[in-house]
This record gives sequence, C-alpha cells and structure tokens, in this order.
Amino acid sequence: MGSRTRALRVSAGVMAAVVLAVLVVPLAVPLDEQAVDLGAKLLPPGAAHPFGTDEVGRDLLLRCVYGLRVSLLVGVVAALVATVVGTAAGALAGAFGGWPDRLLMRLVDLFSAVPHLLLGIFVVALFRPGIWPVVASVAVTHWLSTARVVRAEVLSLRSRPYIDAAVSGGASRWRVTVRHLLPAVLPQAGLAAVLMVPHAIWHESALSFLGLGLPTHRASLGNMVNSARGSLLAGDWWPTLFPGLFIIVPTLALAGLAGAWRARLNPRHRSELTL
Amino acid sequence: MLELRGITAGYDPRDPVVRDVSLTIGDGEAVGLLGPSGCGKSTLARVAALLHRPDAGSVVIDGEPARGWRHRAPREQRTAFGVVFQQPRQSADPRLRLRDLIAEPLRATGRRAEADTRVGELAPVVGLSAELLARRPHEVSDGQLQRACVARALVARPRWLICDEMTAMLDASTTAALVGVVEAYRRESGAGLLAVGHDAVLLERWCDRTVRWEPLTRPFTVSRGLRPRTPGPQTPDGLNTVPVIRVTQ
Amino acid sequence: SAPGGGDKAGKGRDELVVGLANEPETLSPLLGYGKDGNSKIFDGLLRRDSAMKLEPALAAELPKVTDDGRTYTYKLRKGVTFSDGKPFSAGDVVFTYRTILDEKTNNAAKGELAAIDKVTAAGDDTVVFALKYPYAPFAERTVLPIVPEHAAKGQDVNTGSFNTAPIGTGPYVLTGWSKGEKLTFKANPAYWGGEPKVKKLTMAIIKDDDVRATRLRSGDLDGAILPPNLVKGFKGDKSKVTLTARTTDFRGVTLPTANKVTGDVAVRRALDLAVDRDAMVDKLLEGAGRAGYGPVPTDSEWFAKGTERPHDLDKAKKLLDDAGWKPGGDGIREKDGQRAAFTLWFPAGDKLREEHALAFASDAKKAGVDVKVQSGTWEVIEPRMKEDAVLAGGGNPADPDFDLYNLLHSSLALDGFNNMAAYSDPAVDKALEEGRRGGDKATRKAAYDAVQRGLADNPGYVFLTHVDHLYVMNGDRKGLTTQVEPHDHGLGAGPWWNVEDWQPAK
Amino acid sequence: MTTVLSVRELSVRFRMPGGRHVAAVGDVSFELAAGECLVLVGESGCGKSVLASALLGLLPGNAETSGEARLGDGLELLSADERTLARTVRGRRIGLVPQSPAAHLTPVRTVRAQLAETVRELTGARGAALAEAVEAAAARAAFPAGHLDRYPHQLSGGLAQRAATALALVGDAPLLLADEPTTGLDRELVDRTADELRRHADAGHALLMITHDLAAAERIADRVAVMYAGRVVEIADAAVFFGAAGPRHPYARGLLDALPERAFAPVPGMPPELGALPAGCAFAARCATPKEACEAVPALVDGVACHHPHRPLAEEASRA
Amino acid sequence: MNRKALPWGPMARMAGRRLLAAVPLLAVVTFGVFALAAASPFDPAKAYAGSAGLGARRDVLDQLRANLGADEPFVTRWWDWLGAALTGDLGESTALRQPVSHVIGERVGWSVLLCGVAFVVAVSVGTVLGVLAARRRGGWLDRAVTGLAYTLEAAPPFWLGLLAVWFFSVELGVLPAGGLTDTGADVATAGQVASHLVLPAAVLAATQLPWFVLYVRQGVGDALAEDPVRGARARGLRERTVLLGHALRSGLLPVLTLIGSRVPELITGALLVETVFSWPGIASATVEAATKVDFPLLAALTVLATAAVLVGNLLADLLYGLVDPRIGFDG
Ligand SMILES: Nc1ncnc2c1ncn2[C@@H]1O[C@H](COP(=O)(O)OP(=O)(O)OP(=O)(O)O)[C@@H](O)[C@H]1O
Ligand SMILES: Nc1ncnc2c1ncn2[C@@H]1O[C@H](COP(=O)(O)OP(=O)(O)OP(=O)(O)O)[C@@H](O)[C@H]1O
Ligand SMILES: [Mg+2]
Ligand SMILES: [Mg+2]
Repeated sequence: MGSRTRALRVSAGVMAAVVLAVLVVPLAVPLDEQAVDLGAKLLPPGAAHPFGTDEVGRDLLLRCVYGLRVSLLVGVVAALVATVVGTAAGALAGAFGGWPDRLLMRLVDLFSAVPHLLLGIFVVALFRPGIWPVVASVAVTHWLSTARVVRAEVLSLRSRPYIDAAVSGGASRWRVTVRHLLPAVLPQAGLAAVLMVPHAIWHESALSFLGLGLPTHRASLGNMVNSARGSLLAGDWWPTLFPGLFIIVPTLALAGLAGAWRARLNPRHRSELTL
Repeated sequence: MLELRGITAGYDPRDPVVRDVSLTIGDGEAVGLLGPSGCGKSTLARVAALLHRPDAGSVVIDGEPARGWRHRAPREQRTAFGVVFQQPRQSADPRLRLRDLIAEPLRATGRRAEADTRVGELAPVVGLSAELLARRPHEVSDGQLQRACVARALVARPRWLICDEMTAMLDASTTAALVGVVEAYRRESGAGLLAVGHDAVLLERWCDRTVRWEPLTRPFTVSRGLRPRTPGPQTPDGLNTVPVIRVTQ
Repeated sequence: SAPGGGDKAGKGRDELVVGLANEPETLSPLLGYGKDGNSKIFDGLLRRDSAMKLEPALAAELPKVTDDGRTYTYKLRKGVTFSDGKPFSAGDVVFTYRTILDEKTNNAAKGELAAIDKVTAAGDDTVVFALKYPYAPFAERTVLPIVPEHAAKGQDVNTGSFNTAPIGTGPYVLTGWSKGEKLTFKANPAYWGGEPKVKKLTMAIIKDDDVRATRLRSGDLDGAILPPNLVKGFKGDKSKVTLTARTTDFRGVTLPTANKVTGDVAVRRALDLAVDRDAMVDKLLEGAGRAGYGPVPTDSEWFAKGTERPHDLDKAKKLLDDAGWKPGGDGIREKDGQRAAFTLWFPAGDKLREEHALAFASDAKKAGVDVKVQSGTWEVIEPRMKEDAVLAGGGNPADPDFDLYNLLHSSLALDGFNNMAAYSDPAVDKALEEGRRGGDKATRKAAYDAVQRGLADNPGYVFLTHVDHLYVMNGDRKGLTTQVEPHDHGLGAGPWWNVEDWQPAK
Repeated sequence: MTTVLSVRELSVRFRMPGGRHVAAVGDVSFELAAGECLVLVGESGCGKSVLASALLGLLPGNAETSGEARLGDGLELLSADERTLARTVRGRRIGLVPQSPAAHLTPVRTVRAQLAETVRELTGARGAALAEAVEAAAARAAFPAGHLDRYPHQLSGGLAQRAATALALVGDAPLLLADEPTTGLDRELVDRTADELRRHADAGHALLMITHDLAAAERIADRVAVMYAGRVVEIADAAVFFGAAGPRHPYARGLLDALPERAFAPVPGMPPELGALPAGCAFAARCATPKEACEAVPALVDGVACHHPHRPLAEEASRA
Repeated sequence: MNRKALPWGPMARMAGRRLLAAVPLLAVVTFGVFALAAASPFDPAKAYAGSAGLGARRDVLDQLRANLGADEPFVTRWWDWLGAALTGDLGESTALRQPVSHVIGERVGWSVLLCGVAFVVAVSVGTVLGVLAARRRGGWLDRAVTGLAYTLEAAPPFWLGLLAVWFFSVELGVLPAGGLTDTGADVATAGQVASHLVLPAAVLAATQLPWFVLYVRQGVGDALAEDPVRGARARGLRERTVLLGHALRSGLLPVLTLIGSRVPELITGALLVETVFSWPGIASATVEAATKVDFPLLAALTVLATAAVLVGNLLADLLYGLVDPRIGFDG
C-alpha cells in the first residue's frame, strides 16, 4: 500500500508547513498585511508580489498567510468544539436512552430549529465583532449533525452482544460508553470534524458578508475569496486562486491525516496497513 | 444457591420464549442444560446472568433476589457471574486486543492493579501465547477467540459461571483443556456452573447434573416445566412428550 | 427563444429589462416610496427634467410662492385619470400629504415635510400648502407621488393592500411583483403624457453585483447598474455601452468633535490635505467620479469655487508639527501624551466604503496619524459615532440645503445619521439658516458659499470623492441620457429615468 | 472419479506489524474428487478456516499466498482475479458455510431477504417460484420457515447456523466448503445436517468439511485430513481413522483420545506459535517420544507426516 | 413474497410522542427567537425605516417605534403573537410590509420546491458517488470524489452560484441565470420554472453533497471490511448486490441521520442560493427578517423551520428503526 503511505506523508508534510507558516511568518516578516498601496492595485503574480496584489494593492501572499491563521483558528476551534460537544451529546443520548436521550434530542431539535445563519447572526450580534463570537456562533450551530450521527450509531451498537459482555463484566454505563461505544463512533465524529473545518471557514465569511463576522478587510481566507469574485469576473484570477488554494490544500491535507487516523481506528483496515 | 424461579422471558411479551421455568443450582454445583436448538437456552442463560429482564419470575442469588437487570443490577450481583457467550465473534469488542479483552472486567470494576498478573496467569492456562494476546479478534481463529472469552469470564473470579456452548467451536483437545481450566477454577473457588450445550456426552462427563429441556405434553399447566417455544423441526408437531428433568450422577 | 439566449432581453424594441440592486420595501408613496420623484407608477405635482430643473407634472405649472415664501399654491393639471380610470383631483393631493404627516403613518421620511403647516384644497384644481416657516427648497419636495384617495382610503395605511398593488397616474402600471425576483410594469395607455412606446418594463432585483453583471452578460438583462470594477469587464464588449451618471453621491470621513484627536482643527485640516483624492478616483473608482471637498460636487452650480484643497502631504505634516503633534517612535504623532490615533468604521459589506476607508487610513498614516479601520453593522457603529470616525455617504442633488443642513447644523448633532460628526460652528449654522430661509438664488448661493468656506477652514468631515453611478446597457439604444443622481437611487434612476419618452428606433 | 479440487503446496502467510509473519497454512496438498467428502480436523488455530478462505479468495489484505489450487476445469483459484472469483466461482462453483454464521449475515436484513437474494442471483428464480425456492432452501437446512422473517440478531446460535447452511446450499456448487456446519445444533439436527451434506456429496458434489465434531465426521467422511500448525499431518480413509486401527500420527491419536467419551484429556502442551514455528517437526515439543529425526520437518509420506508414525499392532508385530 | 408488515404501531407511537413534544418546543423556540431578537442591537424602527430612516430624526423614529409596538417588552409581544397565531392571525411583516400569511403563502412553495429537489439530488448523487468511492478506497475515483467533496464543502454557496451562472449561462448559454421565470415573462409556466430551477437546485445540492458522499463512503467502506460482506461475497452475489444490498444497507444509518440533521444546513444554503439566484422563496427573507427585527415574520419562519427540522428528524428516526432493526422506535 505504498500510495497510501505516500499520501499520508504528503498530508503530514503539508500540515507541518501550514502550521509553521501560520506560527512563524507573522513573527518573522514585519510587514503590514493591511498596508494599502493604491498604486500597486491588482498586480499579477511577480517577483515583488509572488501571489500578486488585490484590489487595493495589498500583498496577497502576506494576506493569505495571515488569513490562513485566522481561518484555521476559526475553523479548527469551531470544528473541535462542535465535534466534542456533538459527540458527547450523541453518545450520552444513545448510550443512556430514556429521558436523557429524549431531553438531549429535543435540545438538538431546538437548536436545529432556528436556522443556522439566523442563530449565528444573533450570537454574533450580541457581542462585539471579532473572532470568538464567530467561533461560538459556528460551534453553537454545528454540533447538531454530529450529535445525531453519533447517537444513531450508538443506538445500533448498544445492542451488540459484546456490550452484554461488558455489562456482565461489571462495566458502568459510563465505561461502556467510553470504552466500547465511543471508539466505534469516532470515525464518524472525526469525519464530521474534518468537514466542519472548511465549512466553518466559509460560514465565517458568510457572517462577515452580512456584516456580522470579522471585519471584511481583515484577512481571512473566506473573506478574501469572497471579495475577489468581482476581480475574477474581470479576468483577474489570482485574488481568487491563491486564497482558494489556501483553504482547500490544508483541508485536503487534514482530510488525508484524518483518513489515515480513521483507518487506524478501524481494526481491520489497520491490520492491512503497513506503516 | 442460584435460583431461577418461574422465569417467563422472551422478546415479545405476548409470545415469550421461555415460559415459567424454574431451575436451581446449588453452591459449587455444576449443572448442564441440554435442549434442542432454538428452545431458549441462551435466553435463559442471559436471564440467569442478569442480562435479560424476564417478563415474570425472579432470580435469587445466594438468597438475595436480583434487584435489577443489566446496568440496573448492582455491580456485585452482576459481577458474580462469569459468562461465556455462545458466539465469540459477536461477544468480543473488535477494537480490543485479546489482552485488553480479557482484562476488561477487572479494569471496569476498578481492579486495574490485578489486571496484568491475572491475565498473565490465565493466558497460558487457556492456551494463549503472548503473541496472540497482542492481536485483535479478527486476527485470530474462532477457537482462539473463544479461549480469550473463557479467560475473560474467569478473570474477575466470579462465584457463578455461565457457559453457553462454550466448547461448540473447539476441537476435542482444546475442549478437554478448557473444561479442565473451568474445573480447576471451580475446585479452587467453589464456584457454581451452568453449562449450556448440545453434547450430552460432554455435559454428563463434565457436570454433576444434567437438565434436559424437552417438549411438554400439556403446554400451560405444568408450572415447573421447560418448554420450547418452537417445536424443533425434529419434533413432529403434536408428538409431545413429558417434561424431563433428568439428573445424572 | 432559447433560455439565456443573448437575444432574449432585447428582443422587442418595446420591452426593457433592467437589473437593480435594491428592491423597494413598499410601493406606497404614503410610506415613502418614490419620495424623490420619478416613481414610474405615480406622478408628483412637479418633476425634474434632465438638468434637474423642476417642471410641472400633475401641477399645471410651477407653484406660486407668496407670503414671504410661506405659502405655495399649485394649480392642477386637468383631465388626468388614475390607472383605474377614476379622475385625479385636489382631494387626492391633500389626502396624500395629510396621510403622510399623520402620526399613525409609518413613514420615516416624513421629517422632510416638516415645514408643512397645512395642506388645503381650494376647489378641485388648486392645492395650497401653508408652511410653518419660510423654506426655500420646499418645491423640491413636491415631486412626491400622489395617491388616489378612493383607492388608498379605508384601509390600514401601513399594511393595506395598496402597498403592494398600487394605483397611480404614472406612465406605467404595475402588473406583477414577485418579491426578491422582479417587478413588472406595462405602459399606461391612458397616461396623460401620452402612452409610452416602451410597452413593457421589467425590473429584476439582483442584489449581488457580480451576479447582476453575469446576468447582464448572459443577455438576461438590457441594462444594469454596476460598480466600477465590474464595468471594466464590459469595456471590450462592442454590444454594450457604459453610461456614467453624474451624482451628488459623496463619500467622506466624519471627524467626531468629541474625539481628542479628530476634534483638533489642526488634525482635521492636516487630514484634509493628506488624503490623495485623485488617486482614489483613479484607482478605487476607475476614474468614474470626482474628488470631493464637500457635499456639493465641484461641477455643481452651488459649489464654492476656490474651496478645493489639493493633496499636499508636506503642508499637512507642517500643520501638525506646528500644532504640537510630534512624531513618536513608531512614526505616529503625539501631543501631550495623546497619540494621534482613532478608529474609522465602515458598514460591513460595502466594498466601496471599505476601500475608501483603507485608502484614507493609508494616507493618514503617511502624515503620522494612525487610523484603525473597523467594520460593523449600523447598529454597532451608531453608538460609537460620538467618539469614532465613520465612513459616511450621502447626497441629494435637488437642493444644497438637503445635505448641508443635515450634515452640518449643530442642532442635529448626533441626531440619527444626520450630523454624525457633531459638527458645530456658529458661523456655519447661521449661514445654513440663511440659506434655507430663502430669497433669490444669489443670496442663497452666497450663504452656501459661506458654509463651504467654513467647512474648508474647519473640516469636520474629510470629504473624499463623489461617486459616479455606472450603467451598462445594450448598445442598440441610442441617445440615452442620465440625470444627476442622488446617493439613494430608486427604480427611476439610471438611463431609463425617462423611459416613457423613448422613441422606437426606425 | 473426476477431481474437483486439487491443492498443491498451498501456503498462506499473514504480514504482521513489525515485519513479522504468521504462517497460517503451510504446504498443504490434497485432492478432492466428485462425490467425496473430506473432513478436515485439527486443533483450534491450526489454519483450517484460513485454508477455506484462501480457496475462495476471501483472505484479508495482509495475507500472502503461494502454491496452487485448481478446480476440476483447470481454473487456478489463488491467481484468479476478483472478477472471475466473484462472477463464476463463489456460490456457483464453490459454496461456503462460514464459521461464525451469525457474524456473516448482514444484520439489517431478514433471513428471507438474504436467502431470496441469493436464490435469485444464483438460480434466476423470480416471483412465486422464488418464494417457493426460498422455503425449499430453508427446509433443506432445517431452518424453520416461521423464522424466515427474522433479523440475524433475533436468531439463536443454531438457527443462524442453519441459515448459513441454507445459504451455502442454494447454488448447488460442485464443491462445498463447510466450516463447522454443526455448531450450536443439537444431536438430532447435527445428524440431519450431516445426512443432508452426505446426500449432497452423494449427488456428485465434493465436500470439504471442517469440523470438531468427530461423531459427525465419522458419520459422513470418506477421508479425514488432520492439520497441525498449518500443515496436513495425516490424511487417511475414514474407516481406518475411526476404525479399530485408528490414526497414525501421534497428534491425531491424542485428538481422538481427548474426546469426552474417551480419556477426556487434552494433548499436553500448547500449539506452537505460527509466527515462530520451530525448525523441525512442529509437534515434537508435545510428542511423547520425540527422536533426533524430529529436528527435520517430516514429509507427508504414505498419508502421514511423522518420523515415527504409530503402526497398528499387527504390523508392529510382523516387523519385529 | 410475503414481506414483513411494517411496525406501524410503534412508529405511530413515536410520531405521536414527537407531536406532543413539538408543542412546548415550538413555544420555546419562538420565545427564544423573540428574546434573541430583542437582545440583539438591531432597532426595529430604524430597520423599518430603511434607507429613508438614515436621515430621519429622533422624534420621527420614536413615533415609528410606538406605531410598530416595538417599544413593548418582548414577552408581551411574544404573548400577543402567540395568542393571535393560535387564532390563525400571523400578523404583519414589517420587513416586507405584507401580512405574514401572505408572505408565506406566496413564497414557501418555491422554497420547498427548491430545497426538495436539491435535497433529493444531493442524497441520491451523494449516495452513488459515495458508494463508487468506497468501492476502491485510495483509487483514483476515490481520490477525485473525496477531493471534490472537500472542495465543495470549502466553497460557499454564493460563490458556487456565481461560478455556475458564469459557466452555464454566460459561457455555454444553456441555462437561465436567475429568477423564477424568464425575466421578461409574466406568467410562470412549468417549463420555465423547471429550466430556471436547474442551476439553483444544482448549486444547493452541490453544497449539501459532501456530507452525503463522505458519510456513504465511510459507512460503505467500513462495512466492506466486515464479516457480513465477506459472507455475501462468499455466497456468490454480484458486486453490485454486495455494494448496495449489504455494504450500503449496513452503512446507511449515518446517511439517514443526515437526512434529518442536514435540514438546517439546507435552509442556510437555500437562504444564500435564493439571494444569488433571485429565487422568490422564503429563505431569503430570513436574514432580512432577522436584521430588521421583524418579529411576526421571524416567528413564522422559525415555526416553519422548526416544523421542517422536526419532520426531518422524525423521518430519520422512523427510518432508523426500519433500516436497522436493532434500534427500534423509542426516543
Ligand atoms: N433478540 C431476539 N429477538 C427476537 N427473538 C429472539 C431474539 N434472540 C433469540 N430469539 C429467538 O428466541 C428463541 C430462543 O433463542 P435462544 O437463543 O435462547 O435459543 P437457544 O436455545 O440458545 O438455541 P441454540 O441452541 O440454537 O443456541 C429462538 O427462536 C430465537 O429465534
Ligand atoms: N488476519 C489474521 N492475521 C494474522 N493471523 C491470523 C489472521 N487470521 C487468522 N490468523 C491466524 O491464523 C491461524 C489459523 O487460523 P484459522 O482461523 O484458520 O484457524 P482454525 O483452524 O479455523 O481454528 P478454529 O478451529 O479455532 O476455527 C491462527 O493461528 C490465527 O491466529
Ligand atoms: Mg443458544
Ligand atoms: Mg476456524
């Protein structure tokens, strides 16, 4: 399975580069990512600006890196929070059944009932604009799918004979959940987490678009892609392409890593992997 | 004493599998339960192990009636039973290595410290090498997995053993070896045993007493009778015989 | 025809499909629809020609002003009928104005008619407005559309069916309104000005600029309003023409009086000099606009010649140096421990303002003033306007009073979005009052010149640009014109402002 | 008699983490003729099920095979591609009763659905004929018709076993691999199943039955093969094997002796680790009389792979 | 073939329980929305005034606020709304200046059409692609499909919409770019609506696709390694039967779950897609209703959304029980 290993290495490499870029570049390069230079408007990629410049002459490479920083923060934190909360809620509901299940699931209904963007708008509107309200608004609205997916899996798992064996061995409900049920649903939850990252990135830009997210001039990948639409129609491709790649490439790398992780979680796939 | 009193159990309250069955196992006694396939032996075994709530009747463990089932049963009552399930593949968590599978009851009951030594003791006895202990269920044969399940049943030193067709997928030598293991454990701990099986020769050799589950003549009037829900295909309909609780030895 | 086929929209000479960015909330003039005239379905007493001069519409002639400018008398046009066939009369005019001014009517723009004391009909064909005080630009307000009393009365003015199914005297009759999608009109055969030659008019509502541009390109539309960067994309397209409408639509930065930095006249004047307006016009507007030095555009007859302040960074720096604002370690100036820094807000989602804000901040930095750009919704911005700068926009071409009074008069400081900078200058206040009181044009011009000079000396706002409105149209219609447009442009703005007068090409 | 399956030096190794290998099957060779029933016995973990899986190409991804296994018509199974196996071999030319039948049924579909689907695919039956064929197939394996609409988890062990047997018999394949087809069945059902399988063989099909149930084996076997640590150590006629003479390999003798009706004592010692097989005879460590010769791997000569096979008393005497 | 009858009884009981739970839930949700809207900094009077309000003075706005009843505490407003709604009067939308019932009646159909078509497409295409990808994990098709799925998930709907318009309407000229009917047309004929539906529905479906694709892939992929599939293969079933009848059936559970829990995402997507394509549906009114603090419309929309979500989740829960008999119908 050489190609799998190769894919994994590439993913890991890209992720390492991304983390490095996000942490180091803003410290190492003392340039202002917001520096406007009307004279250098919409320059195509070249020596001075490897990724070109945008509509007010800001350097796209620098903005991409800064944007990656903000977007990854928003995406990863929101995805993590949503996944952890969703998995916990789903697993508890599924494993315990009865009234905890009903209560939790009605809570899920409650949160799903208010359209996401609407809930997001309110959450963000209640606070000053900034990163954390955005993260909160994305997290608050996105644990629901995970919770339901996890619960369904748990419901199906909990009648397996090996759960009987655990019960007979004296395992508490909690232990059954943590030791036997959760590991089995982790692949599903992990998939949701990875999908949530790019989703959160654009969700953030949608909020910004409505004036409720990050200030639109602050570099975030979603904002950049979004505001580059006009240039794209005018034939200037670079303001779209580079931020777009900056969203997609780390997402794919993350997906690659998560895929390998899920394969390791699955005992059968695992024994077929030779790492 | 483990007493099953007037157990009626099944999966549909209108049509129970087991009807009004009573069975008593004395301290340290080994009871074999024989019966046609599909008659409800496993169901009864699950009731006895407090894993399945009967529709009626009670389970009394050492004079104390079971207060709940599954998680609702107090942990001491639950862990008084070591259960070997009929199908090892289904009763092993596919994610656990055999070592963890065996140690799980100890870990689950907060006896972590004992786990390693106990697994170390049991593994050679049931015939599992260190190499096998490091594998996961799908990487071992059914027989090897069943050995791990036997070890799991013994690991927490239960007072009662319930073995549902423990040896069905084992060869004669392994059967003899595992029965030896169980018997050695019983000698040492004085545990009682309910062994469910089809192999009359084996059960009679192994157990103090064998109970045979046979078709009823008068379906609903015998209170201490054992009756199969479905007349096995081997029993021509209508040709029912008297219930027998035959005691050997 | 094939869906999306390029021929579809322009298929008939007598049809027009245009794309607009905004949808009216209501079609009832009673609630504010068409208050600045040219509403297509309705007519006002007066209307504006291509040069923005008032001319009679439902009135038979321009109003007679008497009583020191406090009484306006309108003679009405005869023989006008509403599109339901009922005749138009003075009662309708009185009904319209009285209803708007009624407390219970949810018309947010009713403040514009605040000068009115009484409206009365003198017979069927004369309406008399009595004002509370002399108000020179009053006639400009009477372009407001007139509603038929018989149709609009008897229902809840705020929610009644008239709001979505209006009846008017205008050149077009509404045939359908699919909210969020389009409004459709057909020519009014009984229009008093003669039945329009363009028989069918469709206004597609397309909020997103990029989508509008794309649909225009796909042939779905005959014309649309577009931002400058998207217009650029049509430069090479021979089948399309670009029309540039001059406007009074300004963009500027408020300099709040209460802020220690922006309240300082030296800082204000320095910033006013430090901004490179020509670069903004060139780069942000792609040349479609003019440098702005006040709400009155430089090419307006009301503009005070000589108040232009060309870009002069050195002078700006010197001003600051002289006033004691000394550069600190990071290049940002300081005075008495006060850093020359402030926050500039722009409403999120408004790209043009965002770019102006960024350019302004960049220019200010060169002079040693640190401007932190922030965005938010108006709800977020409003409570901060007292301390923080805002990238403001506005402009009404009808009369200088409309903009200048609201922006600069101290009585309106921080009242709604009027005088956002809390600008307060007694001399300017006086001149503003003079200007609105009336008199002949020369007197008024002198007053407004004084206002503009006052503003140049103490710039409470840094005005940046006047933004042209750009329209891209199918090139097969010749001789299109545009009016001078205000900041807010409704259905009637754009090259199709006089669509009812278009003649079929031979 | 026509050869249905001929296996030559078949080996299966599993790659394990850390570069180790598990030699689950080693150099197994045997032939199986039409109408013949070969019973494969051996201690748990000796490679019986893996052998069956190898023949069907159902080994997990970390398995490596060598040797060859040819069907009567010449198709080599080990090198056949997945398509061929799926389209023409499995179910059609080789049927399988898997061990752990409950685990091999799809949990979310009823027995009837799965049986019907198999019948439809293998025989093309439709409509009423299909319903009939389903009931007939169930009856053949003594699966009660009343339980057809149950889901796998609602079946008792024995019922699942019968369902699996029914499914395997549908295709009437020339070769049937039955891996423990009698677990969970009571005596009468064991006999019934054994008889059914025997009938199947008598109808001209070859049968490879893996079992622990020596009584059942005795009932239907033509020949018996004994596996130990992945190798076939003895292959003998059933009559001889179960007869007075008994098997010749010490392991096979130990196995028979372990039966509850006999000594009921296990073969002493533990089976060797397949990951680290000893150089010589794998059984030497447990053998009562190991000799120096046992340091070499014994070849399967004359049906037995032992350096000192047991000889019937008469023969022993004649040699003396 | 005598198929087993569906377990109508337990299903009906479950539906009944949910129906009962829906009543307090609706009350809580609408109350919550009223509370949130009241707590948000949006000012109903200014919102109502719109751009005209920017120049409006304080006294005018105060008067407007009083006229709109916006100066009352939200609890009172909610209570009044509830009382009126129970008698069938949903109130007046201040954002659209129409009776709410009218707004909904006019628009909800188009939204349902759009969302319904998009959802069906997303589920079916997602399932097909997911199965194909799972068939050979790590193969080129798998990589392509997975990459596409993640890319789609990263692409905001308004962006996809624009690209779609550009490509299909401008470059190819095969599909109309927006609106419900041809821009110049007066009546909505089925044919026109159908052709105008293609792009928005496709874009909306594309935004919903990734979850279905990847969950099907995950579920089917895992199931393919399990014993039941091995059993099915051993029986000689065709690859397609194995994939669809066994692997997919076992891995279908998460997909069903998504049917319920993706409804909110669908609504969010519809909201953006409707705006981009000038589709006169109800979703695009949501943001407006929120930022304009249009209580009656907001409440009505929330009730609709809640109903959609509840129905979706109930449907999913009912399907679980049918698809996986081990789950049953409690909850
Ligand atoms: N979860 C379940 N739901 C419904 N019916 C079940 C369930 N489990 C078992 N049954 C049915 O109950 C009956 C008794 O099953 P049980 O497993 O107790 O039989 P058994 O005596 O152990 O049979 P065997 O010897 O074949 O293992 C069977 O008819 C079986 O189909
Ligand atoms: N996937 C695997 N990876 C590694 N080793 C395996 C794997 N599957 C099986 N084995 C090993 O291969 C050997 C043969 O297993 P197999 O299942 O064939 O045994 P068996 O003879 O069928 O035993 P039983 O009678 O218990 O079913 C065992 O020692 C087992 O541990
Ligand atoms: Mg059983
Ligand atoms: Mg086996």
